[in-house]
Amino acid sequence: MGENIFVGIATWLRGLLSGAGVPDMWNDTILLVVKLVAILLFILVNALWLVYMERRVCAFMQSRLGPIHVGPKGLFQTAADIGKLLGKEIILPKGADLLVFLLMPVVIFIPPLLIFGVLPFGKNMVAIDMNIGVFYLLAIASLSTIIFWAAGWASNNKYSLVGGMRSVAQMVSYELPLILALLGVIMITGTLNLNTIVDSQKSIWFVFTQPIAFLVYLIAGMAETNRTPFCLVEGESEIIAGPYTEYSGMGFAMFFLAEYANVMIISAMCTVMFLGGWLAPFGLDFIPSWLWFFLKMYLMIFVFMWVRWTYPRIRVDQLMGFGWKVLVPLALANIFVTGVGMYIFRAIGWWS
Amino acid sequence: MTLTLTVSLYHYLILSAVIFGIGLFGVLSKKNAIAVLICIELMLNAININLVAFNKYMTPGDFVGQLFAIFVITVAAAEVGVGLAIIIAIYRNKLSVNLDDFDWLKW
Amino acid sequence: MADYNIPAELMEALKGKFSGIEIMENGDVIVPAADLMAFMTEIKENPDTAMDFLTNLTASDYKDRLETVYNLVSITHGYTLTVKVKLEDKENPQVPSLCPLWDGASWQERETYDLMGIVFTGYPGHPTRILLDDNFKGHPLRKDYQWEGGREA
Amino acid sequence: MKTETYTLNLGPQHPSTHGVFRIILELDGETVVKATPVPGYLHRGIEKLAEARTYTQVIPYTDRMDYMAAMLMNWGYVAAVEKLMDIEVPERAEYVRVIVGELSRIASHMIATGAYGGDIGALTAFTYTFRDREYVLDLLEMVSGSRMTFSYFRIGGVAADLPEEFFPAVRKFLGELPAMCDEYDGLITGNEIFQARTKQVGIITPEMGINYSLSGPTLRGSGVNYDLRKVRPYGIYDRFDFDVPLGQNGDCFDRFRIRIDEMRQCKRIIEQALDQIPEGPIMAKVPKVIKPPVGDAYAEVESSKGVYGCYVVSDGSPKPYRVHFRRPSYINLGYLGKLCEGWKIADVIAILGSIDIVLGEVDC
Amino acid sequence: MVEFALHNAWLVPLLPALSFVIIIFLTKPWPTLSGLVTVGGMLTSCFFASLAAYGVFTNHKYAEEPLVYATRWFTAGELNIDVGIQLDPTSAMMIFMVTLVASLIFIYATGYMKGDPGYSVFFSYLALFGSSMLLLVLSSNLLQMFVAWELVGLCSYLLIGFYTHKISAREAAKKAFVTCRVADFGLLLGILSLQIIFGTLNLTELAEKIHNFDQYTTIGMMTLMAVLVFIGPIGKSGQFPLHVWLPDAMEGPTPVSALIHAATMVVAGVYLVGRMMFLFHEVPSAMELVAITGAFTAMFAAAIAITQREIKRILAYSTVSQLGYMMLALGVGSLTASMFHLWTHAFFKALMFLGAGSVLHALHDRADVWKMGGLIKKMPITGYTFMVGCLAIAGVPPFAGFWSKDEILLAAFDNGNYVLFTMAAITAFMTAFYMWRLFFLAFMGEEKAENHPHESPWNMTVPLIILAFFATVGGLVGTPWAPVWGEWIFYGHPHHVEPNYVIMIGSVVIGLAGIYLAYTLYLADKEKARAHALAKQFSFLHSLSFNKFYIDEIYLWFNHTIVDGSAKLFYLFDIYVVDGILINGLAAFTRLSGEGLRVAQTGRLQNYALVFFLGVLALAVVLAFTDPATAFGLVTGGAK
Amino acid sequence: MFGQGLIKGLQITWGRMFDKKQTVKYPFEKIEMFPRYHGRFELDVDKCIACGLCANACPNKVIQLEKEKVDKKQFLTKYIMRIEYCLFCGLCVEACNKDALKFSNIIDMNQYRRSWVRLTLVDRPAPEPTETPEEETPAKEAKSEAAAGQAPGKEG
Amino acid sequence: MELLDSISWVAVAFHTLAAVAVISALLVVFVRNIVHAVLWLAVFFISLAGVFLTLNAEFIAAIQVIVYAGAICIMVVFGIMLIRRWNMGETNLFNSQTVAAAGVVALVTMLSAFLSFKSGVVEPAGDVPVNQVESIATALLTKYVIPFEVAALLLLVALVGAIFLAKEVKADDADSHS
Repeated sequence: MGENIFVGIATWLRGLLSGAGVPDMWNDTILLVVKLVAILLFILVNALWLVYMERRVCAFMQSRLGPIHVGPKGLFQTAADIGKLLGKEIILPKGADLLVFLLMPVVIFIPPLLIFGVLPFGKNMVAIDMNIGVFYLLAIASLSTIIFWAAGWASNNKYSLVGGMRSVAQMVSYELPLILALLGVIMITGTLNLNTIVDSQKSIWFVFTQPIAFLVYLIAGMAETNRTPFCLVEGESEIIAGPYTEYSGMGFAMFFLAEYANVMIISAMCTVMFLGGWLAPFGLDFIPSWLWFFLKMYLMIFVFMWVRWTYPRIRVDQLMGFGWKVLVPLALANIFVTGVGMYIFRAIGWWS
Repeated sequence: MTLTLTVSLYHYLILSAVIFGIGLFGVLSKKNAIAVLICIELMLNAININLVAFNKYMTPGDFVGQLFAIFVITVAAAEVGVGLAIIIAIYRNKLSVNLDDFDWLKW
Repeated sequence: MADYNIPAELMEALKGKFSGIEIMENGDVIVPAADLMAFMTEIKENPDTAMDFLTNLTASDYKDRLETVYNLVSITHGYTLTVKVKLEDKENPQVPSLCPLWDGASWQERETYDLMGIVFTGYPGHPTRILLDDNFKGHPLRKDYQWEGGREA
Repeated sequence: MKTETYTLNLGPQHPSTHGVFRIILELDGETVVKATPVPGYLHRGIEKLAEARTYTQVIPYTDRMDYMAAMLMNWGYVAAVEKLMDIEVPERAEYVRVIVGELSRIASHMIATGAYGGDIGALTAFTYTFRDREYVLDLLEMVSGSRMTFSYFRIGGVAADLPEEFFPAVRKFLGELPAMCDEYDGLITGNEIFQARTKQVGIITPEMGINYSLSGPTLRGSGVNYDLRKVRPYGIYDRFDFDVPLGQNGDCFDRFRIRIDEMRQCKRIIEQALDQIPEGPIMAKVPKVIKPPVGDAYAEVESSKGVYGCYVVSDGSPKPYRVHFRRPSYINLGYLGKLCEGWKIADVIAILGSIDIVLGEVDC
Repeated sequence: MVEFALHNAWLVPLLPALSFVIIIFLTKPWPTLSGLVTVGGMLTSCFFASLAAYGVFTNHKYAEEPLVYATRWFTAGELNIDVGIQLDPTSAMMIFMVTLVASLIFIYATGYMKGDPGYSVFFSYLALFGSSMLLLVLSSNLLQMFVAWELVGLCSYLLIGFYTHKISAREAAKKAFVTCRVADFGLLLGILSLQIIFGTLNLTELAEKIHNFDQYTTIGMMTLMAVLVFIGPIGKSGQFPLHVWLPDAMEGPTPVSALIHAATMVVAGVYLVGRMMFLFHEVPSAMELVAITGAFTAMFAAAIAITQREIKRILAYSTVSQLGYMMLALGVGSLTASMFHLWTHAFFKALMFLGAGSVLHALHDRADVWKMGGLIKKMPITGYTFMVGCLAIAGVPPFAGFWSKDEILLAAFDNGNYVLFTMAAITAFMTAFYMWRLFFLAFMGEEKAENHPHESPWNMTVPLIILAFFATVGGLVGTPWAPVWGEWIFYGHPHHVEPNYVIMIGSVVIGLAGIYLAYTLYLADKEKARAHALAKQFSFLHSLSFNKFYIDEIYLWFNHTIVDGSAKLFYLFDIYVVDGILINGLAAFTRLSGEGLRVAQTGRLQNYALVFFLGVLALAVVLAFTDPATAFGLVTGGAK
Repeated sequence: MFGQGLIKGLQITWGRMFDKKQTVKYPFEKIEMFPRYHGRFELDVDKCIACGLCANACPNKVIQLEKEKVDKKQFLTKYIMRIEYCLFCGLCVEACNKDALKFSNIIDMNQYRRSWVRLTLVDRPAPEPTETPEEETPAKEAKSEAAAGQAPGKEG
Repeated sequence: MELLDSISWVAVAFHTLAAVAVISALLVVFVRNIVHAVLWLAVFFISLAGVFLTLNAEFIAAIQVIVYAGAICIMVVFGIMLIRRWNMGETNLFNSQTVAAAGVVALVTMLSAFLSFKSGVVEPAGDVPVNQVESIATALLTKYVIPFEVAALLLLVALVGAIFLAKEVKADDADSHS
């Protein structure tokens, strides 16, 4: 019933516009803009909610209650926090590179926004259906590295710079296993299109056929989003807040929200690549596909939080060693096994 | 007046030429070795534009241009890696990356 | 409470070796500043005593003298020993540093210098203030120290 | 890669220096070339303050040194004055002292455990230990009326007898303590990431430990069996049967693990004390105004951080002529600079946490 | 299933390779798991191999035209290189034999290497070794075969030098590697010239083309190529004079020795010559070279083996000798006999090596046979299985060795070359003698008090029993009365040899005579007085044999005197003539002229680039605004 | 070995998620303090004889009391505790012979200004002689206009 | 409206992106802070990826972003961080031959622009196939396998070379060299 709510809205809007005599080209453009704005709103609202969720999950795991005062069950706590942060002074450190310093909190939101454009949220629900979706996704995701670094560098603070350099080293190193882990899935599906990848999981999710890849992806994803046990970039017991040390007020909030946007992206990608995207398991079709997508995405986000509030932080040389000496070979082995498996299965004829 | 905003091969070629020129200017006139390295990247990118543009306008079917662009990108990556390593190695000895200081090519 | 003092015969032997030392009735030893280093080396290196652990190092300010106090422990034998050095010169008190023997003396000597103003000669580098600010004037644990200020009126 | 070193000022306001404490790090990349600890930001001059107070009035100030284990801080001072005056403490008071002292030690070790987890990045462990520490503090509050700064000991005994409801409560807590320790073990000690962070990091050899006058878990982590309660039992510790956990490698992991093991030993001691505690007075016969004879005394107790000693000089007046405290944290900290050299920034935090300092005690 | 195995024979080398990868990347920290992975991989491989062998041997068409699966590997210009597998009875037999023997050795190694710190690494090497050998066997073209050949060489290097803490092991590994590399150079030259002349390296295509080689090249060139190709096997199979590395290779762990000497590395050479029979067959002189080399090596090595004292060294020289036999068989044109001996030899030699390993294991690496004795009482399984091996190698019917050796003798006799035949017969006598000498000294006689032998664990004895079984009945597939073997493995066309009872009985007599001589010298005579007396009497011959005919010393002398001497000569020439006159003189001239040009040189890269681009600009202008022909003239003219 | 500890940790946190929560919703829910709790001070003026033992016992000179002599009895006119300096050690309560000074269970003593925490327990004029004073101002609210105390010379 | 209809989006996109690319390239050369230059370089790379998109070369565009913006910029940044010792504001200066270089460059640019312009309007020879990745992959692994392998080797060599060059020189070695 709710299956086509969003598709319906889009069709209605399109009809409305063409009824008003808008040419097709402009019609497409306006619709695209509407979709992107909707996605931006979606990210922001979700990030707000995720901050609250993180605090509650964390509190529950620590035998606490967490925020309870603002709104029912403390639901509006983050909104209140944002309100407070908006009212705060943005402190400009002495000797900082002001242009870069002020620009980076704004720019940090661009990659997540660009990525959500190609994610299939549900059946027929994707803003831009891109042929090389996975590749595009990875390309954009690699951009945020330099933003983190620039934020750290521009602060003119040694802690920020150390954090920035750490973020660069960490994100570049873990991009490799991330990509290699996805290669297994891409080999099986033979496509880079996210919709097709989801479609090809109709019979079985790739988490079952590619468990190693899933694991590698999960770990690398945690590292890419700078979350515990890989939160060296902002490891507060070592370098205070890493690149964000000097940011105050809304600048800090932007980074904070962007972190959650990144978590969403990694989880959403995980959903698409390994958990069958918007496909309903056990034939539970009466729940709309987009709801399934969000359910799985939140499940993944919960796993991220769960891990974060359980594990300690790894050290920087161990982080590098783990990435290069364990994850990359594991991902390569997975590719090899996948290839051999594909060949054997084809030879036996169990799979074509 | 009618605004004719079109694209054709020569647009790309001119863009490429301009970027190549900017890169070349940087290569010839920057003091900092890393800046020179960056400008070489500009030049390589200009070449990539040419390759991909020719690919589309000349031989869209068989991807020769795109393939070549991929190789250029590979070479660029290798070049930056080695180039930076050399610069760092020199920096260790000379404590400078100012190209004017590097006149050891003179015998 | 059990007694952990060094057996009397060992003390006698020490007394024989260092004529300048003075043994109190409760077992404490008073050593002249000149003999301190040799005495400490002896009781540390001698396997019979083996005073390998410098527990405590402090000083107190008496009317006529400053006095440094060293509390030593032998982890091997379980003995304890208190060594005191009397410094008559209150203006410029100097006592040999024990840093060459125990690295653990380093911070304690710095603290003593900082608060009591006793200079430890032979300390690697000059002992610097550790608890107080580098620009602080005076040594507050001296009895003659006066500080202006305090709780608000 | 040979790069320039640079200086990083860790503290005095830094989340994991456990207070206002500063380390000046000379770094080559992430590797520490030289570390210079700078204490003193919390110096209050307790030794000087004591000279203007009566002997009893000094007790509240000792609370403020190691506020994580204030009972033990009281004990050291009180023991020194008692030694000076040659006071025999009543049996029951001794047992009460042991019980509250060991409870205090448990509380302190819980903080150390949790805070160390927090240093390594496992914040949940921090809240778990704090949650469990609350039980201990409840018990101590029941006895003394305060949650942290108890001022419970008096020269010649303790301030008040144990209340009736204390006994079932402490037994209930001791019954739960092993499960708590197992939970810390499961969450922190057993965690592979934690082990990777702490094993073979910041190794203190037994020789260096003794040479630097380290004490407490910091020294016992290196395998040196130096626990005053066993070596020179003060009070009535010779009546209890307990083990001294020792480490083998002297690394951060051993120092950390010992604390959890010590909590289990504390349980044994308290249980025995509860079984043996006799009826009787809790204060010795002490004059109203305490005027010890002229002389000096040095007494040591084993606090949760190490050997805590107190040196008292009396001139016969009601006020102590000179008081000096040998604070274990301060002396343990003296080795930090050497210990950090060659490790990464993150290891500095791990090493500092494993020494378990309290800045109130360091700066006194 | 058989069909699947036939069409997917590439799985056979792949599975060990896979276990190699798994060990290296995953299971390295868990030794037991690594062992299991390797053994499991090889057993699975053995399963597929036996299925494939079964498939090949039940369908007679594969004997005529091999089953080839190949795909294009790469293309470079004219050069097309395939990669693929070729299954015919020869390779099917080989993969079956290799996987079987290797599985047994791997199982044995799980017991033998227990507790070694490098357990996982050792098994990964073993797996890679097995994989490369199988790849070599299955190769459908020479280049692929060469790659596998080199891989085998690399693995042997790694395995022989496995005990890196032992200097002798490192030296032995280096020796093996260098010696083989010398030989491989010849092989590579041969392969290259084959490619150049015939334009292909596929075995089937090559066979066809070589059959009509007159269209491509001359007989002289063919001879050269055959000799070049033969150099490779000389090195790899330890033929004289490049046999020196093989006895030293005993420094590796015993399973490695067994693997190298029984089933894999050393027979690779024989196998290669067998595979290239079409080449050698066209060149009679090359055939003779092969035969003579083989016969000489056989006798030479046997003569050395007589006097050696170390148990593994005796076995090593015996291997060299037996390989000589195989070469001899090939040289006289009998692929059947050669491969048959290869097959039986694999079993009994693996058996004996593993038995020797078991002995060493029990005696804690005390290797001198004179210091052993009476072991059979304490180690019955090892002892009796070893005896089976000795019976087989001595040529006592009905054990496996008898049939294959008999076939070789017969082939040599039929070929009409009686000198070779005599040499082979003498070798057979010596073989029986030295093997039984070893047996009597080590296993019979009095027990030595200082030894405390004990039977090895089950995972070491079970392979021994299985191998003993094969060493007993393995030869029955090729008896002269039921020549099943000859039906399948042959070159050209299968020929049925009539049983020649004279030779048969003669060889039995020779063998028994050798055994008897050993018995009288070493068992019946408790004091071994006669043996010592004999050694004293022929002390020159004894020391010659004991010191391995001073081959190693000759090599050393050659290196030190000839090579270094000539190098010194060249050095002097270089210093005085080349440097003095040519270089410095020219340099002086150049420097003088350079001084003049130096002014133009700023040393700044950007300056040069600027000038360079000016030149480019000028050229571009010229090229752009003139037509190409005149532009060319302008540019070249400008240069003048 | 590898991974076991990681999974164990996840199990523990997962289990804790559904456990009873340890914190309380503070302003709405409060926990009972123990009888000996060192809370806010209470002074039973009737019992107090203004002897000044408490002020003497205090290590930090927190207590300031003023008294007048009325009818040969000490009459307490002013009793101020400068809580901002108080160590809550309980020595004053212990010193009180008449059981007049006590701790209560009240924990809410926080104020917006440092000086506001000052506790004025008694502030009353001295009665006319021969008259028994009736009025009593226990002054539950802290006041800012307290009398300033005299600082002892060299303490901080 | 009509005016707007005559414009193709591709043209608009191209001209915008080209303008961004040229401006950012100029800034790369002319800003005085080398870190800013690198950041502008990233902008340049991304805008060039956009240009590639207008050429229907999605794959190249993605690679451009991954390799250039994601990796090369980072590498350069690392290089700068490793050797910074001076005032950052004065790190991207011109040398003495700037004027001469400007002359040569102007000539080179004008010449090539002129030659480009001579090519005139060229329509695409056909449609670029939709499924590019597969075709590129096939071509790379069949027809161009040797260049592909050589490129792999080149990367390896570069990797090894870079590590060797930038490796820390041992103290005693460094002394003997300097």
